[in-house]
Amino acid sequence: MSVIEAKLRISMFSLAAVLLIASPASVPAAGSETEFKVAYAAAEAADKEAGRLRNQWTVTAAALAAAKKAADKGDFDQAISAAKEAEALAKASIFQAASEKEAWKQLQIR
Amino acid sequence: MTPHNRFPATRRLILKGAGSLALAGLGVISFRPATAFAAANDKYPEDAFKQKDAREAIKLLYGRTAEPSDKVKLDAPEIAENGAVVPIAVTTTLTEVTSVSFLVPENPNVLAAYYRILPGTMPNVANRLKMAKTSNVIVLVEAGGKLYSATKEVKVTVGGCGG
Amino acid sequence: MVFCFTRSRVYLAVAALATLCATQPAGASDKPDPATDAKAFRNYFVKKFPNVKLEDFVNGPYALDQDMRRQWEEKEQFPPYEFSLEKGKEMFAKPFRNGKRYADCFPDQGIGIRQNYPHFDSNEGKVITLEVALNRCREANGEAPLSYVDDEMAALTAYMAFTSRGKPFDIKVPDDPRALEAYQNGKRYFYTRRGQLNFSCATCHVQNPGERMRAEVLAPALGILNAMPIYRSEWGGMATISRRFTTCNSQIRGVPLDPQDEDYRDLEYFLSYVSNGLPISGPGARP
Amino acid sequence: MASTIRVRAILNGEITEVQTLIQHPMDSGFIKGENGELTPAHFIRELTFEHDGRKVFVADWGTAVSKDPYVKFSFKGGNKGGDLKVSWIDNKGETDATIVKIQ
Repeated sequence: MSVIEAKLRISMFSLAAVLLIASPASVPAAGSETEFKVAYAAAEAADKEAGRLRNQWTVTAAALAAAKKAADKGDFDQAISAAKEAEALAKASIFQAASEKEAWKQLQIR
Repeated sequence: MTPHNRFPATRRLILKGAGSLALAGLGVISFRPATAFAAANDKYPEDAFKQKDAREAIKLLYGRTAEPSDKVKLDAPEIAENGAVVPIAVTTTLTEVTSVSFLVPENPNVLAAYYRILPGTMPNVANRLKMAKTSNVIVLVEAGGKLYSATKEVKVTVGGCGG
Repeated sequence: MVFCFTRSRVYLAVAALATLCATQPAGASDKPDPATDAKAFRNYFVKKFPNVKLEDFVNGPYALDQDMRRQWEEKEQFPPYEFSLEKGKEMFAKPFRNGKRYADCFPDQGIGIRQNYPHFDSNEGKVITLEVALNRCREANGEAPLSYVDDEMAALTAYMAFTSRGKPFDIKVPDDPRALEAYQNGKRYFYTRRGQLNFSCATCHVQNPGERMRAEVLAPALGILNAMPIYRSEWGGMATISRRFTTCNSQIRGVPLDPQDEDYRDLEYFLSYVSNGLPISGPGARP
Repeated sequence: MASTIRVRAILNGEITEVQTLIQHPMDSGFIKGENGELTPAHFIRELTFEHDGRKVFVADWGTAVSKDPYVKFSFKGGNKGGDLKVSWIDNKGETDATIVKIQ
């Protein structure tokens, strides 16, 4: 790990602001197509909102694509899990955009 | 393909006539005078460029091993700013230099470049080479029928968010 | 890898920062003051790198690392952007189908004017970058616009930068609320964290220039645009300012905006302004 | 089409310093292109320098020479205004040549 990576890591975590989003670790039954569609639509809506805020993440798009791919193959467990990850990522990006609205001012040189 | 046919020196000698070929065929390559070698090195060393192993490439190119020499100065960076373009140069105080070559043992093919130094040309060459990863760089200088070398390690790391 | 977020369930490590750290006094700091900003910006880098001459900041990482500087100087003997520069010169001189040329679209025939871009267009109320001006010139003369991220745009801007080498950046923020707003928007963009890595432009180029990010030495933000466009060895080709901005965004896992989006134009406006007084050195070569 | 070869040949005392930059992809054959397939090797094999008809320097290159390759060398016996011919041939049989005056 380079100096900068270490520094950044420390600075970020020292903010005591780590947002952990627990994944739905246990899914009781095999996921259905309907369940997937709901999860996917939610993820897409959140990503669209991030887009409106001009703050989409590439990883969200990647998770959405993975969800679609899994669904096309009929693997709805996988598809739902990827869609939920996409939604979580999109929501994190929305949160980032909202908090940065003011937070950027902390960084400026003055 | 027999080992002898893969030997570029052999192929070069073919151009010089049957007598030389016979000598080469007997495996007495070191008997050739240095001047003959220099005069003969006018063909693209195809096989040497395909080698994965430095010793093998050197053997194919020169038919001999090199000895390290402090008269050969290899100029290369400690850390390559980018492996795609690594400036590397050699200067030497040796005389009667007939060729200079650069090898990067960790590259897929170890031989990078082979320069024929013709009479009147200085034995100083600078070029830019690709390096796949951290590796020694070896420069070989052929002078007066002997082979000298210098080696330096160049660190290569991948690119990223920089510039 | 920087921050191994991949399979972990840590999505974003910024979070409640706004509430935790929002101790900044409101008021005065919110009013744009470009002149004061530029002074502070310059002082920050001069203090951080006391051994670097001011005009040397335009050489980016080469101002900070001796081993890299030697490699660069070696390459500058016959720089890799030479072909692009020549192509740009030819393109610039070649008439459009209507007989007009690029030169007809610019003050001083387009020679030695790079340092004045971007400028604020009071009629339009927007920032006009050199890349935008070049495409507008093409369109006004019936030619299709060039891609902002491709070689032809790089070649044209390389040539125009070359004719301005040594001339200090001279960006004006006129006393016009729209210009101040554009400037402030560019500044906001520069300092705003984005992407999954939660980096702003400033994270790399203000807080950590001179540090190695994996292989590379990060360039200081001061003077960073003076060398544009650049030949990047990593890409084996030329990079326009547009290409540099969009790539930076995707490297931190953010979806880039369209090249020459207003935010990017404002960003270029801000970054150029705070480098006022430093000489144009483009086209440049970078790792 | 402009020449792919840029040459600077400068006489200093009795030594002529020659620098050359050539526009060539120098594809190694080990790198995947945008389509995800390996780009076939495409590289200059031989680069020859002749001064007034006499060979002074020959470069034999493999795939590890950088894109848009550069080489610098110097030789004795050059004269101001003398011709320096530079020519290359690559592994696909493509060639280019140029003649410059020594400065």
